[in-house]
Amino acid sequence: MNYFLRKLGTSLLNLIAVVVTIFIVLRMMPGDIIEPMAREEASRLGITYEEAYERVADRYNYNPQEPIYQQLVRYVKGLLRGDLGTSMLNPKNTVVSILSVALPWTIFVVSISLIISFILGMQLGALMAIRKRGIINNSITFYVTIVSAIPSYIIAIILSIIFVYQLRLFPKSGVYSIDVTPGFNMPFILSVLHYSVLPITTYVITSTGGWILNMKGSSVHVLGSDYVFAAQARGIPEKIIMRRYMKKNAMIPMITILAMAFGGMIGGAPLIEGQFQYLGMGAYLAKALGERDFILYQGLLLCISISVILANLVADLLYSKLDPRIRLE
Amino acid sequence: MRNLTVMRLRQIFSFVLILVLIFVLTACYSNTGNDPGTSPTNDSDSGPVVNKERVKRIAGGYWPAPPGFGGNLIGAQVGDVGYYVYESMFLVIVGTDRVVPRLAKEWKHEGNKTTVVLHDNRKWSDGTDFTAKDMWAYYLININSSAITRYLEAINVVDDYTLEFVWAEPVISDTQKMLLLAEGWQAVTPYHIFGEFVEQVAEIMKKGTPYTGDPTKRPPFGLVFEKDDQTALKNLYNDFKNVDMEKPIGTGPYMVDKVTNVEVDLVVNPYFPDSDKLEFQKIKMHTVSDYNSLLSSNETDSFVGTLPYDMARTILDASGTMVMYPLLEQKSVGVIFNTRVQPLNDKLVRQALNEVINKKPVREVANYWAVETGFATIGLVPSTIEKYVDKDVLAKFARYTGNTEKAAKMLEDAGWTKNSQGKWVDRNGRSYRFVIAANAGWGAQGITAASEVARQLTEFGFETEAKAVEATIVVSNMKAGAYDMMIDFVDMTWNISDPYKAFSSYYGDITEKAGIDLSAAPLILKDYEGKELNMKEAVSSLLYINDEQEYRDLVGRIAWATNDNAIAINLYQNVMAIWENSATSKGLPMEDEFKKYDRMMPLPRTEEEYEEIAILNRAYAPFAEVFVRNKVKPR
Amino acid sequence: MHAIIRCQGKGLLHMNDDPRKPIMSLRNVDMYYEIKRGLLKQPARIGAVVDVSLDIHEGEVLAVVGESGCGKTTLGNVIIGMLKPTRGQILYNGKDLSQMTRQELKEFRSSVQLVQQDSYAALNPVKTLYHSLCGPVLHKKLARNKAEALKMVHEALDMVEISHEELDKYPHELSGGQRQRILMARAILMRPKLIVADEPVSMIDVSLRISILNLMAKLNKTLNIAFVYITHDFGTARYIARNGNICIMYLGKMVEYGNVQRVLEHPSHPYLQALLTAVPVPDPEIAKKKRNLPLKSIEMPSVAAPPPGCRFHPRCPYSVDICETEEPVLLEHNEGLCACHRVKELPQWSLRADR
Amino acid sequence: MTPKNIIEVRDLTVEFKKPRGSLLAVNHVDFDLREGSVTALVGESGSGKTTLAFTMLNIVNTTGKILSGSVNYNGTDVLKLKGEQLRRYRWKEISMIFQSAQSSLNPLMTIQQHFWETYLVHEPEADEKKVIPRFFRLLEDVMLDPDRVLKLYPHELSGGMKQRVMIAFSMLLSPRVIILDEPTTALDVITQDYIFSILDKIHNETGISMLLLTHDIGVVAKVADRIAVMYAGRIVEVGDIFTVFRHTAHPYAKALITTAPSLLDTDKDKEPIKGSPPDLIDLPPGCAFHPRCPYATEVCREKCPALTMIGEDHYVACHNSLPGKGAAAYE
Amino acid sequence: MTRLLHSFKDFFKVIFRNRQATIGLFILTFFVLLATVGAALTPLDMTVDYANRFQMPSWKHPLGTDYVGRDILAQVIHGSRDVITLGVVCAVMALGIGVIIGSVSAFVGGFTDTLLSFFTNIFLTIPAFPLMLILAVAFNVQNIWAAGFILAIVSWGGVARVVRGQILSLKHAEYIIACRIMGLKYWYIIFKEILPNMVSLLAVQFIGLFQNGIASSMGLMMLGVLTYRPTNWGVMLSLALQNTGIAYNPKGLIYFVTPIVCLALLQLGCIFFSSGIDQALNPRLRTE
Repeated sequence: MNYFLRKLGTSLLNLIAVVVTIFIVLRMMPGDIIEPMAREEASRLGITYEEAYERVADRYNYNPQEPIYQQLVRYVKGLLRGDLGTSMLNPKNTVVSILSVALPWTIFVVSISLIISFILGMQLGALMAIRKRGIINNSITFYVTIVSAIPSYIIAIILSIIFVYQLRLFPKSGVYSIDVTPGFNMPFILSVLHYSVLPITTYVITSTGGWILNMKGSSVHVLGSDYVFAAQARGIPEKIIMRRYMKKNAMIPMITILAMAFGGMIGGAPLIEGQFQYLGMGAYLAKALGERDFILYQGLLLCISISVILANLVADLLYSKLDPRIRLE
Repeated sequence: MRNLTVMRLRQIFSFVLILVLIFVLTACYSNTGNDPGTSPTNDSDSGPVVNKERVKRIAGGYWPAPPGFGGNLIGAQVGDVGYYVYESMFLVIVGTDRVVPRLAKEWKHEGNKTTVVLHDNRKWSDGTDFTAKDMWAYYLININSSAITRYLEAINVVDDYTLEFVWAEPVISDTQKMLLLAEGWQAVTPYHIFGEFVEQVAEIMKKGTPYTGDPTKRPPFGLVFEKDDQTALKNLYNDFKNVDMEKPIGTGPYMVDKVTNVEVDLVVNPYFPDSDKLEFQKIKMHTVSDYNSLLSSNETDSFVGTLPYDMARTILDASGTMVMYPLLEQKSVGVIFNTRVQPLNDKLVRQALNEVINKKPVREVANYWAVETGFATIGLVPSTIEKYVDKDVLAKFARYTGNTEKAAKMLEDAGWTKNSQGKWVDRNGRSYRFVIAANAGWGAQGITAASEVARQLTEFGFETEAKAVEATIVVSNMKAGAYDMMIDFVDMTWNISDPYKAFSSYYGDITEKAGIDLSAAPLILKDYEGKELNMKEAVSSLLYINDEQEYRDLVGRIAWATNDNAIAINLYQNVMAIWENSATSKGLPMEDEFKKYDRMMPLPRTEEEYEEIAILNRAYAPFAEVFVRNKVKPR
Repeated sequence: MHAIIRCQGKGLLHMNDDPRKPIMSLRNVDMYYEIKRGLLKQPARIGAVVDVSLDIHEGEVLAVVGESGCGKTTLGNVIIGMLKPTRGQILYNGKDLSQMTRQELKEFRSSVQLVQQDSYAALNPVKTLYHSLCGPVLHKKLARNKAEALKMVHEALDMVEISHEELDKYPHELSGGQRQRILMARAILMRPKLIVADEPVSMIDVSLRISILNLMAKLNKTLNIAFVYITHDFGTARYIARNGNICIMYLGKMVEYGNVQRVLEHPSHPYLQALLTAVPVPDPEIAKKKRNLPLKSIEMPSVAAPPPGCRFHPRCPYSVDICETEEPVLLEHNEGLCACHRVKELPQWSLRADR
Repeated sequence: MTPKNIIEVRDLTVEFKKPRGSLLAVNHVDFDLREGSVTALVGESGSGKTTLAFTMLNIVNTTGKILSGSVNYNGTDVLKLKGEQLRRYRWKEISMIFQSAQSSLNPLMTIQQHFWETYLVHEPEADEKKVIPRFFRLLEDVMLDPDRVLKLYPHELSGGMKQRVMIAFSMLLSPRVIILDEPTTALDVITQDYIFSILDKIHNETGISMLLLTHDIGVVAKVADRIAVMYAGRIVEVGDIFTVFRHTAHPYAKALITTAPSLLDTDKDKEPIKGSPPDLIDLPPGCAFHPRCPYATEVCREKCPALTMIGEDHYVACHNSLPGKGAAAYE
Repeated sequence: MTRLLHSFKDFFKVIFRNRQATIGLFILTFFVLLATVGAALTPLDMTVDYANRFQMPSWKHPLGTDYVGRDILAQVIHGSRDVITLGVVCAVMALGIGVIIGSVSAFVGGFTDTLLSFFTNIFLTIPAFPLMLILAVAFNVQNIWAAGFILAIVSWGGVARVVRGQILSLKHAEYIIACRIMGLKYWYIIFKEILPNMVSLLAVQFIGLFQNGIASSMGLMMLGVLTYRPTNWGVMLSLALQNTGIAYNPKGLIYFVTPIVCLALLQLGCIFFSSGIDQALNPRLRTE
């Protein structure tokens, strides 16, 4: 309990710091984001620049000419009310409403990929630790090396060229087909799967390598430990040793990496989701950036940072749940 | 250990197999899951009719993902959907500036009054009658954001189908009246839904007091409001925009059926008069993710967008049925000089630099089909100059041909010399380095054009560097004088290509980028007869000239003076491409010449051709006009 | 028998006057560690060394013996000045360490050296021995140039019986015994007056231990360096400190002090008695007959929460009520010092006794 | 009456491949473990005693390879056991207490899970409820509170407790031999003493054979009744504890026994063994000890001495220690 | 000096003993040569030659020409200069910031440590790539230094954490304690005792940062937010995607594939080389 509270406290502090940091970074923007829009509005409506400026700033709950602390107060007040501001490009879209549409898809894709790549990585990593030589080992090593040399976005490009453009097997954009009704029905589920398979594949291909390497290292370490040796001396069958001794112990340090991997994947989303036009957080991040919609960007960035903090918290809790040594502290 | 690994391997293998299976299965799903009717087949058994479902698939059109999709046109919440769902009182075909009536039946200008009679057989797509009140509602609710209100005294609802516009003094010319009435998206606010807001605006308007100040800064309807009332108006406008409607309610030929964040399905609006005559039963719109692949694979029937030449050719070859129509845009790209710095403050130098640039290679890399112009910069959209300027005047315009020898001579005449490194030095022995800024938001086009210009200038003897600058700051930096030159739009209008519009955007925006502030000091230029023109005043006087010859004369003088002043280089007038799929639609323009040009069509040769193609472009004229006129049909 | 010990509030107790002056004196030294336990809770205080007073004389060998967790290593660190005691004074040549000038402190840093238990960890693994030994000499300006430094290092190597060729090797290329000698060499290069040796032989092969101990004895004799020998092994303690004193620690407190021979022959404190009975002796006839002193519990209490009163009482077979409430002080007993309420009443103890 | 040997090691050689070359951890060793005895195998680190012990369970590290020899347990060659047979042999017949009791338990399992798991794999039919009393009894035998200890995780036990748990654990399947690999190195003297008294009690009650690996002569003297001294992968002296201590024949064994500083010491200086332990990858020819031996002769440099009997139940491998000469030769 | 030369020789001896590391070293050397010598020897002509676009490989253009007829090989070679400089600048800066913050944190300790660790943690929490995107826009990158700085800002966190951990553990290493007992000065301890122990860690970190910096910068260029230099591989890739219609246009394949292959090779080189570096810089592993 104490452990949990302490972790929660740290996360909260972290969260506050992240809010402030992101806020400051965005206020460091050179020039004035409102300016081009105000000019456009002024010329379109034939009103004075000052008037247009005030109008636009008012529309976006943002005024860069205010002192920074006042802006921060305004922003934080909005945050506490659950108001992250309004997209600059589409004043009617609140950031929260965009988040509510985009976040579930990203979480869906990332967590499914995380689970698949984690399972694969654990299995293959353990396998590599047991068998030090042989074709399987060599081919896994080859795969890991290649995958770690090619950035994920290039894999996304190649996959999309092959499967989307050349073979035309997968859709070019979107998260589900317009012909299905969202809800718990088979066509919808199939459609969601159909649209998400390529992003998931990309994530799985790129992140499995890291898991394999980590798991292999950890497994080799555990295999060399005394308790595995002792278990052999006790006549425990290999199968049980692998499952209960090696894999479980080797996986525990992986849990901490889990949160980091989650952060990394979500961080890479703008490129991957952008490539497949899978309209999750990443695609919106790329879109917001491309259109210089900084308020939306700020909201999205904050949201994914919060997800990373939460993932860290969850990983910590998971860790304490799995490792009896933590509970005592 | 060995047995164990084999067993483990089998486990992993089956896991991977399941994953691959899911991959393959979902891949197959695409072939069965898609609506078969929407994918046109070239099956010969079905005879000449291939588009049996009579669907038009359109690529493009940004609309926000739900929940942002609201049924309200204002604030662009429905994107391209608006072109099919809403109608306006009039529409203007950009480029020809022809005004076409839509909801209006007849109209009449009498002194300071214009009376418009509307069709009486129109209904909103929810079944409610469309009346003059709906029109009136639009102008009131958009009191601050509609350009016309600045020139109006009042709008009166005469009866259910008649509106009366009262113009403020001095009364603008009839042409300008028409353009203002037709401009933008008018007349589309259902009173039966937003009546509450409108009536409140009307209440507040009663509290306004007449304006007496500077006529160029006249507020809407010439009314001045207390601060509280102003805030109330602002709030009303914002509240109005934030009303969420599930689907838009309009009077147009189609209405929204289904929406996702990348697709919208439109079906025929049953309340539209002659809706039974609409040939396309359904419009499927897809936001553009990768137009390239959509076009190559014939997965769309219509798209508007400029592509590099090779890509266009590849797409046409890959698809086999797509047709590409290039169409001149009402804007041209050029290089704006910063006239505050030496030596660009010297008109002669600017003219010489204009002469240096060979525009062909620039055009080839940046916008292949674009049209080069011989002008420095004229303020008008170049393609319209012959329409507004007399031939004999036009002959007096200076032309620039990319003749570097001539340019060198021009500089030498001004006292410049070339130094040992082949760089130009001025009378004081000073040499110069230039920086051309390109808007990074333009992507490769901007920077390649800038690089090519820079290369030519450097070759000529002015060391020049091209630089991509972040979109949010490039303009303000240029206005602050941070760069020597900037690639941007020069002679252009955002919508209607009327000379007044074109000049007023030039003498405000472009001049400011060049470092000339017209509000600080009047800009006086000499015309071809040596007569001095106060540019700002001359431009605004265009608004009130009813006499055509007088109008043309003034336009010619302004354009000549602008060209002579040469604060920018007009590189080319932009061209955009319009793509149509001949496999699913028939009745497309120049249908009999597809073979001749291998479906990469030439620029429109006549005004008719221009108009035919222009209305295929949603940005030029509401595209729905195509279907209403029943020209393009499903094949 | 040469020590001056100040006992709690009872003034200085003069034990057999020593002609040699003490180079190092500890006066009522406490060393508490604080361990943080979250934001809200008070940090836990662990008394690793509690109220210890000691004198170390020139050329003396003092053995500090105790089980793991008794605070002997902390005491060693306090003596070399690495840890600043929470309370009490440390006097070097009669001067308080905390009030020394820079110059004096610099001298002190040279004069008191440490030889660690883990000889591999005590040498920088990425530096050759040449760099590890010459570097400090040059840096401290003990030699004027490289050649002189090398000469000094060679002398020191001769002293610890290591051949000069080993200088170009890395630590991992030497055996444990050699490394331990190098540590000795590094210590004597600083020309120390006192070396604290923290279990220097416990990680070394049995067959090499004696030679290291002999080396220490040699350094003690020829260079007149005083040694504080920290260990848990009575055998080596007795061997190295054969004429010196021994100090027995239990849970951060000193429980017995006196001449090695006398203390080991006639231990006064029940804890020491129990300890000695448990020590295996390399003679099957004696070892097999030996009986242990029956302790009440074999688990040592936590240092963080030491028992009240006499810290040994929960395990002591002789404990009575007073032991649970009152902390015993070090009192003179049998020519040494012992902290036990019942020291006078305890039965005689003998190593070879078959009780 | 010749006592029965429960384990007979014959001509055993175990090799480890290292980047620098191969290393013979056990070099043609013959060794007997008498039934019901407590035999101490003494040697410094790297002398091969742990490897020798591991071959008795037929678990040699992955890098190790048995080149020759056999380990006979009750007539079966342990080294030839495979798969299920081997698995059942381990712990059921011979159990082992490791040097690092701290780390020889799975940190993620409670003590009860350990006990039950091991029991179950050897007695697949077992019923957990019926076995628990047995766990209780075993833990009570080592003076632990079974109720509490069974529910604990390894990290929640102190070092002494853990070692006692390991002793109870090793007795779980009533094996006939326990190998104790330096069971008390990390422990305090008092705890060490206590643990040996428990082992002593168990030995007295069950008559189990024990093989104690240690480098501490004191411990040997206290616990063992036979002693075998190993040096550089070979056994150099074996015999009854009293005989070996009183009439030490091998110079290395002699040094080991006499130079260990002890409580009993007088204040005499001791002469250390010169030199340092041999490099096992690059062993000196002949007797491995000759470079350090004060009595080495020409023959020691050339020929490796064989283990020969020099008295009743007393064997030594030294050229200069002929029968009858005994240890007196060196004094 | 001879000792230094000696350890230098040792270093390469170990690298060459490791097959992977040798390959890695060769690849890296190749690219460094490409960026220095190659770029100096190959003239870069960015003139548009529209008529000769999409040419197949020939003697004149060994890798053919791009969408406006410029030689691809020359672009790749000159691009490698930018790519490698950017990677090095990023790695040096990130390492600098990380080492300073990490070591100050570890050496000073106390509140400073808490504060700096917290600060580091923030940068580790905010996902790197999106932060990098926004910084790239915010700083309006105009040159390689600014680009490297942006990459460094988001990647120093890991270094700081590792350095802090390493120094904390080294600080309590017994040989450091021995130095303190000998009364050696702080600078001696830091530079002569601690630093040599961190060389291999820093080298591995450096390569990691270099690798990461290159991959991320290319990602940024793909999204069009880093400075436009048409020869940079990332920009080449983005131009290939935008201007050649690679999905259907096999003519642009070489232009598209070349930067990818170069990137993958460079990354492989880094991975391989860093696999041997720990061994080569650690005397214990070296002699085994």
